[in-house]
Amino acid sequence: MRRELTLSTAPIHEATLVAARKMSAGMGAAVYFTGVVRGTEESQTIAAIDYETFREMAEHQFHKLFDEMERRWPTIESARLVHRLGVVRVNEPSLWLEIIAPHRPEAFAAAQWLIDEMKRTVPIWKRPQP
Amino acid sequence: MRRELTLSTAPIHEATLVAARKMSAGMGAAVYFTGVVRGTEESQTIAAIDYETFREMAEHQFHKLFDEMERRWPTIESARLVHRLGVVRVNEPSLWLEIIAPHRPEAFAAAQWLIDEMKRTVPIWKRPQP
Amino acid sequence: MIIRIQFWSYFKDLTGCAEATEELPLGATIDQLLQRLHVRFPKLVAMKNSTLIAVGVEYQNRSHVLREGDTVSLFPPVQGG
Amino acid sequence: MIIRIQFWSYFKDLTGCAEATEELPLGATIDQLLQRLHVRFPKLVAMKNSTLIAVGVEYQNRSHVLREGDTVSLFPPVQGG
Repeated sequence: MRRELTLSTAPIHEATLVAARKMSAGMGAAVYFTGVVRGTEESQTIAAIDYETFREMAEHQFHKLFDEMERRWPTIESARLVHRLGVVRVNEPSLWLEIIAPHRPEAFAAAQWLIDEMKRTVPIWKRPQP
Repeated sequence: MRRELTLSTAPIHEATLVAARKMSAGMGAAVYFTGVVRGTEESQTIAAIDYETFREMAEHQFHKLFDEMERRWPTIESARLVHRLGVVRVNEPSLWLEIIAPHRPEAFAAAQWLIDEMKRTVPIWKRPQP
Repeated sequence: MIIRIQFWSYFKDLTGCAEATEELPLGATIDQLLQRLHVRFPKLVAMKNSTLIAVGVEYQNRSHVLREGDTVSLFPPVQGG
Repeated sequence: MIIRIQFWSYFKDLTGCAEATEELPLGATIDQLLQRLHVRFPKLVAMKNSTLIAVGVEYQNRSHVLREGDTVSLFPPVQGG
């Protein structure tokens, strides 16, 4: 499984990422998730979220998740994940994910699984900014 | 729920579609699915698929599905769906879908539901081209 | 009454045409229409159990009563995506 | 042995620092380290049940035995996405 992980303070340019997709002839499904900063956090109006990470551990934990994903869904060809760090304003993406697989079900299942697991184990934290 | 349906022989430009996204401050999740023509159909190598539709009925059936989606997931802000018609070559997208919602679970659930239902009720047919 | 019939996908290949008409008695059902069409286009018979039927833009089952001016569409299982 | 400790997210606010060191007897566990830290940084006590602990880049539980040169990270539940 091809994997590409980016943890960066740079804005996420989804159109550029999508345009750079590589997909072999056996693949039929690309599932994307874009997580966007919402205007409220626990019913408080916010302007932005400041994301902090313990980078070395986050990278290690993401790669463990990619390894596990490969075991669970061996047909997946590629996973690309971008998580933005630092201050991300409301309405801007903080997370972008692409899963490429031969068919829909495993692409959707893996995408949801990866986000759920990331939220459980990858050391990234949010600080809402008023 | 905002809805946008395109059934067209024009190539699907995902990057342009993504760049045109509209999302209000309460929305946190955008789920995308891109269905791409695979190089094999029932274990035969193919070069393309020719998609035919009964357009008037397809549009009606899609709008019934959007209505039902709105009932099932009332928080969804927007659904955009593009299905390409005519000859679509291997590795080109034939289907593109965007669901925008406040949170991940309903966006993923609705995206999968819509594709499943489309494959059951919307009159579009494939003819593999050798 | 005159009923217009549309064939879609490979049903056009099986019948050799995209459209046809049938004259049926008032109150005839889709089932009666299908019996006529199976005589006229015998290759449709093998598809009997997988044929989908719409009147206008809505799916209907075989007991549905047709009306003057209806357009009936016959087609194989759909396969979008 | 000297153990280096890193605090992350609002644990830095609670302790007032991003890093600290503790000298512990050979064979000491994470639990023993936590007891020391709870005395030194009492605001961490309230977070006791939700504190996540890593040694290096791997999660470890409280019975894990520490070794010279280990870096222990303490942080609240993660919230990526």
